[in-house]
Amino acid sequence: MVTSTNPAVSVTSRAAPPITREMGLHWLEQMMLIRRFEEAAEYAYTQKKIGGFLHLYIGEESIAVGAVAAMQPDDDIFTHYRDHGWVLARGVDPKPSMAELYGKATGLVKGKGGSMHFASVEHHMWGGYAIVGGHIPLAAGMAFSHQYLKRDRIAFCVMGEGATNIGMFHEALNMAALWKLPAVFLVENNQYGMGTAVERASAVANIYEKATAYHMPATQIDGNDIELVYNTIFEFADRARRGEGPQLVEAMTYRFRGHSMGDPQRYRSKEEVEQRRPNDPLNRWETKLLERAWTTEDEIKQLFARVDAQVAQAVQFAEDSPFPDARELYTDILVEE
Amino acid sequence: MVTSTNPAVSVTSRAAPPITREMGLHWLEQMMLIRRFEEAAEYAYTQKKIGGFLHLYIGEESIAVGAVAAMQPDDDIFTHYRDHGWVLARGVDPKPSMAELYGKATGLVKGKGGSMHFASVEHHMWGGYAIVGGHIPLAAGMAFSHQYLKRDRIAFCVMGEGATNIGMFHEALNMAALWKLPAVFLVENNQYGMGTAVERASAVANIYEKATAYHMPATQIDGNDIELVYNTIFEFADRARRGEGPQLVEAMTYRFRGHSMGDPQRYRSKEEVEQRRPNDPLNRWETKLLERAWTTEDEIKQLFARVDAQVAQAVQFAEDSPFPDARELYTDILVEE
Amino acid sequence: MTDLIQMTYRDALKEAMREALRRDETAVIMGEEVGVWGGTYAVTRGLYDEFGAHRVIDTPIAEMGIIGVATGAAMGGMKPIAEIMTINFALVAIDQIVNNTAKIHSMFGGTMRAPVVIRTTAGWGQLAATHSQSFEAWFAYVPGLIVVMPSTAYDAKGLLTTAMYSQNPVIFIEHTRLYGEKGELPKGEFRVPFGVADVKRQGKDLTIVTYSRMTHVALNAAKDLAQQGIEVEVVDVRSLRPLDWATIMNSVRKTHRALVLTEDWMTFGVSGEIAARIAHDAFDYLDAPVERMTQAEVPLPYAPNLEKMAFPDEAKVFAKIKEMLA
Amino acid sequence: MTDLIQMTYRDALKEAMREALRRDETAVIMGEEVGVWGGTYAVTRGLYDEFGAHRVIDTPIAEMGIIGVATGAAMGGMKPIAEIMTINFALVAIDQIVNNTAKIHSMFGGTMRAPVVIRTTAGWGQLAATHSQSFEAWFAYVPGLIVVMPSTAYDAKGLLTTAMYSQNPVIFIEHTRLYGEKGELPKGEFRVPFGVADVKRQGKDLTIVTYSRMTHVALNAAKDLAQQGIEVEVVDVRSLRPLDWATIMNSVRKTHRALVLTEDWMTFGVSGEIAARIAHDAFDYLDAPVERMTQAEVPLPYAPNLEKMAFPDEAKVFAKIKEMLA
Ligand SMILES: Cc1ncc(C[n+]2csc(CCOP(=O)(O)OP(=O)(O)O)c2C)c(N)n1
Ligand SMILES: Cc1ncc(C[n+]2csc(CCOP(=O)(O)OP(=O)(O)O)c2C)c(N)n1
Ligand SMILES: [Mg+2]
Ligand SMILES: [Mg+2]
Repeated sequence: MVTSTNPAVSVTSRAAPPITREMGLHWLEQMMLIRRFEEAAEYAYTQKKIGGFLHLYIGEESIAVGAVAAMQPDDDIFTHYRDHGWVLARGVDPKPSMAELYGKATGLVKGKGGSMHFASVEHHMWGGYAIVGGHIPLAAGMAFSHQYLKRDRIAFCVMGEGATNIGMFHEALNMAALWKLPAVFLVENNQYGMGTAVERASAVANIYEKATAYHMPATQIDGNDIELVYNTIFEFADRARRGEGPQLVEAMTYRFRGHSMGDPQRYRSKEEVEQRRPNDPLNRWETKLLERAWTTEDEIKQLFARVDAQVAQAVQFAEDSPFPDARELYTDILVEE
Repeated sequence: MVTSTNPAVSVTSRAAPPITREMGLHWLEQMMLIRRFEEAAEYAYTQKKIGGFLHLYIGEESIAVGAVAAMQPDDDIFTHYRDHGWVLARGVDPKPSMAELYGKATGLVKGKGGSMHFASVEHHMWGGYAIVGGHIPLAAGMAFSHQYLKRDRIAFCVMGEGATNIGMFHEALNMAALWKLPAVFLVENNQYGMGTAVERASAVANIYEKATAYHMPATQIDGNDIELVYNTIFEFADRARRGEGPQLVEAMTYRFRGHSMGDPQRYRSKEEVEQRRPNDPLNRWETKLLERAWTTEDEIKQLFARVDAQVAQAVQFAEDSPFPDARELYTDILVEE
Repeated sequence: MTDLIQMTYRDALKEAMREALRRDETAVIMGEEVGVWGGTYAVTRGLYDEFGAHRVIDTPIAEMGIIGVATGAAMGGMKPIAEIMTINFALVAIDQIVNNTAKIHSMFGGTMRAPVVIRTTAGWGQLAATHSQSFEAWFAYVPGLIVVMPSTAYDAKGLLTTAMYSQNPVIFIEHTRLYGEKGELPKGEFRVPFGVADVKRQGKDLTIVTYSRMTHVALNAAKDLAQQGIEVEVVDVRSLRPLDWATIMNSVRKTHRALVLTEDWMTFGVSGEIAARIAHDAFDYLDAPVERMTQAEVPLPYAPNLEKMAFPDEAKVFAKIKEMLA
Repeated sequence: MTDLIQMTYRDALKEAMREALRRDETAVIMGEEVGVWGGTYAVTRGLYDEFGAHRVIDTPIAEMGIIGVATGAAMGGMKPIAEIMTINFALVAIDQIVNNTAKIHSMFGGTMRAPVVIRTTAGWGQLAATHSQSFEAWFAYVPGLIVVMPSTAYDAKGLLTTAMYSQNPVIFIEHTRLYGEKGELPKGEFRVPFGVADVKRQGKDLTIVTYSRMTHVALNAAKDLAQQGIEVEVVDVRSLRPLDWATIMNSVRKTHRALVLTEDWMTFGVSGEIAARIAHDAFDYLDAPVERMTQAEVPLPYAPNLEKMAFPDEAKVFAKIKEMLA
C-alpha cells in the first residue's frame, strides 16, 4: 500500500500485481536500453549527426519503466520533450527512434519531429511536446474522450516540475478534477527546470501540494525506486480508472546530464552531481536484483551486451536511412479531403 | 482578531483601528453613493446614454468600502471590470466617473475606457481590466516595484471567483509568494462567473483553498459584513506590509443584478435572488448603525438625499459634457518622445 | 430546386450545430456559457435542453484549457466544437491553437489528427480597447489551420457544416453584429466548401475584396453607386485560409481596379496580403494602385463618436470609390 | 570621430543592458535563465555577477506572469527588461503583451505608461515546428507597441539603448543566428532611432527590403550580383513598427524594382504589407511586380535537409534577382 501524503487520497485502490523475477529483469533491460540509447544519442550529437535540442533521460529511467509497467497497453501517454525514455519504455523499436533523432525518413514521425516530438500512436504514445506545460490540457482532453466515449482507458501526462508553474498546468488540473477525468499527472521532479532549482521557481518546494488546490489525490515518491514507482502508479491509476477522478504523482529524481546538450551547468557543482550518483536508478535496481539473487553479474553483462547490440543496430539503421524526400516539406500540413 | 481558516496564516498582525461612529456613517454614505450611482447608470443604459457592457456592483458594496477603509491612501488597487464601486469607494469624484460611462471628454480617462476601465492614478486606482485574470500579474508587478524601490506601499488585486480558474491567477500567485511581494489578492466571490455557479467551474468550492498551493495565508469571510471586511483586510494588509509576503482574502457576496446589462439570468431563480435580499450589505449596515444608535432614520434619509443629489449632479455633468474631440481618436497611442 | 427558407445568421449556425450533434455522437460543444446561459450571443440557445449537459458543456474561464481539452478530445476520436466567447479571448489560448491544434498533424508526420472546430466571434460596440479587436490575420498566417469568416446565414451554415465534416482544425470566426441578419438558405444539410470565394455582386468598374460584416457594407455602397452608374463587383472571400486567389484575380482582371475592405487594422492586417497579391498577380491589368480601407489603427476607444469614426461604413466606401474612379 | 571597436551582436546587446543598469537604478532584467545560467544564448552572461540577483532576476516558467509583472513594475516607475527566451514562447504571453502592455497608455486616456522592454529572439536550427517560428508581423500589427529587429551589432546596441530610454513598450526581437556575428560600433553609449531604415548597401538596379538575419543574406547575394554588374540596394528597415516607408519608397523610385525578403511565412506575414505599400505608393515607378521571398509556408520539420530547403539563402536570392532582371 502506498501511504499517501495527502489526506484527500482514498485508499480503495487495488494493489499492483506482485513483481516477478521476469518483470524485474525486463525492467533492468529496459532501463539499460534507455541508458545506452541516450549515450549513443549523446555521442551522435557530438558528431553532428543529431541537431537541435537533445534532452537526455539519464538518471530518470526508473520512472518511465516503472510507470509503463503499471499501465494498461491502451492507456495513453503525453509527455514533455524529455521523451526518449518514455517511448522506449513503451516498447517502441529503438531503430525508428534513433532514426528520428537523425532526421531520417524512417524515423518515428518521418524525421519531422526530432528529439522533442517522439510519438507512436499504435503504442498510445501521443508524443513529446516542447512548449512547457502545453501538453497538459491535451492529456486532459484525451481523458475527456475516454470518459465521454465510455472507454476503459486513462490518460497519463508526464511533465517536469518546472512546468507546474505555468498557467496551463492549473487550468488543466482544475478541469480534470472538476469533471473527474480519468487522468494521472506525473511530475518528474528532477530538481531543476533548466538551471533553476525548484525552490527558486516554485513557492512550494513539494510539487504534489499543488494538487490540494483541486482536491486531487497526490503523493510524492522516490522516483528512482522503480518498485515504488510501479506500485504507486498502479494504485493511483487504478483509482482514476475506477472513476475517482484525476490523480497526481510527484516522482523525485535527478538528471545526471545537462538540461540539453551544451548546457554549461553553472547552476550546480560537480560535487552535487557526484553525491547523487549512488542513487542512479539503474545501479540501484541492479543491486537489488543481485541481492534477491534474481540475477547474476554474468546475466547482467549479457543483458548489457544484448542492449548494446540493439542500440548499435539502431544507430546503424539511422545512419543507413535516407533523409526525407524533398517533397515531404509540403506534406502532412492538412489532412487531404 | 480574524481567525484564519488556513493554518499557514501567521497571527502577528496588528488589529485594525477601532471603528468609530464617524467612520461608520462615512461607510454608509459611500455604500449609498455606489448603490445610487449604479442605479443611475442602469437607468442611463436603458436610455441608451451608456453603451457596451455595464457590470453593476449592487449587493457587493461592503467589500470595496470596507477594504478601502483598511488601506493606506497610497496603496495601489487593480481590479476587474466590475470597478465602479472601487473607484467611488476610493474617493474619486462621481462626476468624471459618470461622464466616463457616457463616453464624454470629461470622463476619468477621457471617455476612452468606459465602464470596464475606470482609473485614477492620483487615487492609486490603476484601473479596471476586462480580460478575466489579466490584471493579476500587473498587480504583482506593482507590488514588485514597491519591494524593489523599498516603498512602504502594497498592491491590492481585486477579482471575481471565476478568475481563479485561469492560468494568469496561478502564475501571479506563485511569483508573488515566491518573492514575498507586498500584495493582497482579494477575491469577490459573488457565486457566479457570468452564469456559471462557482461549483460548476472550480474543483474547489472554497476559493481561498487555492492559496494553499503557494503556502499563501488566506481566509474566507462574509464580504457583506463590512466590519469583518475592514478588520480582515487591515490585518492581512498589515502582514503584507511588514514583509510577510502576499495574502489572499475570499469575500463571500452576491450580485443582485445580472452579470452585465441584458443578462437573461436563466442560471438562477428569482427565489434564489430574493432569499439573498436580507443579506444586502447596505441594509445590514444601516440596521447595525441604528441598533448601535450611531444614527437615526432621519439621518439616513438625509444621507440618502445628499447622495441622490450628488448622483444627480454627476448625471447632469455627464449629460452636459462634450464628447471627445475627433482628434482624440489618434492621441495617447504612444507617449510622444 | 430545394425549398429556401429565411433564417438569421445566428439560427443558421445553431442549425448547423444541431444537425452535427444529431448525426455525430462524438460531437460536443464546449465553452464558457454555451450551456445553461445559452451562449453569450444566444447562438447555442436551446441546444443544452435538447442535447444535455454532457454534450453542451459549460467550462471554467480557462481558454488554454478549453482549446487544449477540445484538441486532446479530437485526438481521442471526438469532434468537439470549442467556443471562445470572443476573438479577443483567443489571445489567452493562442499558444494552444498555434502550437498544438495546428501542429498535431504535421509535427508528428501525419500520424495524428486534431479535427476541432474553434468557434469565436469578432465585433465591437463600445466595448473599448481589449474587447473590439480583429485577429483573423493572425490565424490565417498559420499553416495547419483553416480560417473561415462567413458574412451570410447561408455561408455560415454551409461552412460550419463543412467544418463539422472536416478532419482538419477550423477557426470559425462569426461576427456579433451579423447574428440578427436574415438570409435565405435551403432546408436541411448543405455544405459550402473552404477556399471558394463568392462573388456577391457582379460589376465591371471596380472590385471590392472583403469578408464578414464588411461584405454588407460593400454591398450597400455598391447599391448606392449603381444609382450613379458605377458597377462594383463584390468578392466575399469567405475563407481566409485557404484563400481563393483565382476568383479575386479574375475579377480584378475584368475591372482593373480593386479596393480591399476590412474591419481589422491596416498595417500587417489582412488587407496587405490581399493587396500585395493583387498588385503582383494582376500587375498588368491594374489601372490604378490597389486601395485599402480598414479600421483606424488605434486601440479602439469607448466613446461612441470616436468608435464610429474608426470604422469603414457605406458613406466612406462610397466616397472612396468615387475618388478612385474620378 | 569616435573610436570604433569590434563586438559581437551578443556583446553589443549585453553592453547596452550593462550601461542601462549602471545609469538607471530602476532598470532590472527578468526572465527564465537570465541570471545564474547567464541567458540561454549567453546574452546576459556576467550581468548577474555584476549586478546581483535583485537586478538580474531568474523567474519561474510563467511567461504571462513575467510580462505582467514587468508591465506592472513599469507602471510603478521601474524600467524592466523582460526576456522571453524565444519568440515562440511569446504566444503564451501574447494576451499580456497585447491587452495590457500595449494598451495601458491608450486605454486609460494617457494617464499611465508601461515602458517595458520585452527582449526575445527569433531563429531556427533543427528545433522543429514549435520552436522555429516568426511572429514579428503579429507584434507589428498592434498599435501601442514599438517593434524592432536589428541585424547588426551596431543596430542592436543603438536600438536597445533607445528602447531603454523610451517611455513606450518595445518588443525587441533578436536572432539566435546573429549572436556570434561581429560588427563595428562606437565605444560608449549611442542611440539608433526607431522608425529609421538603414540603406545597408547602395544600388541602382533593384531594391531588397529586409531586416534581421535576412539583411546579411541580401548583402551576400548583392555582393555576388555585383560581380555580374548588377547593383542591388539593400534596405534594412530595422524597426517594423514604426516602419520607415519613406526610405523604402525613395529606394524603389530609384531602382524601379523591389524584392521583399523575410524569414517568416508569406501569407499574412511581414512581406505582404511591405509589398502592398510599395505597389501602392510607388505604383508609377515600378517596372515589374514587387516580388517576395520568404520561408516555405509549412510547420518547420526537424530533418536538416527539409529545414534547409525551407529558408531563403544567398543562392536563392541570387537566382531570384537574376530572374527578376532577365
Ligand atoms: C512556455 C515555454 N517557456 C520556456 C521554454 C524553455 N524551456 C524548455 S525546457 C525548460 C525547463 C523545463 O523544466 P522542467 O519542467 O522541470 O522539465 P525538465 O527539463 O527538468 O525535465 C524551459 C524553461 C519552453 N519550452 N516553453
Ligand atoms: C479571458 C476572458 N475570458 C472570458 C471573458 C468573458 N467574461 C467576462 S466576465 C466573465 C465572468 C467573470 O466572473 P468572475 O471572475 O466571477 O467575476 P464577476 O463578474 O462575477 O465579478 C467572463 C467569462 C473575459 N472577459 N476574459
Ligand atoms: Mg525539471
Ligand atoms: Mg463572480
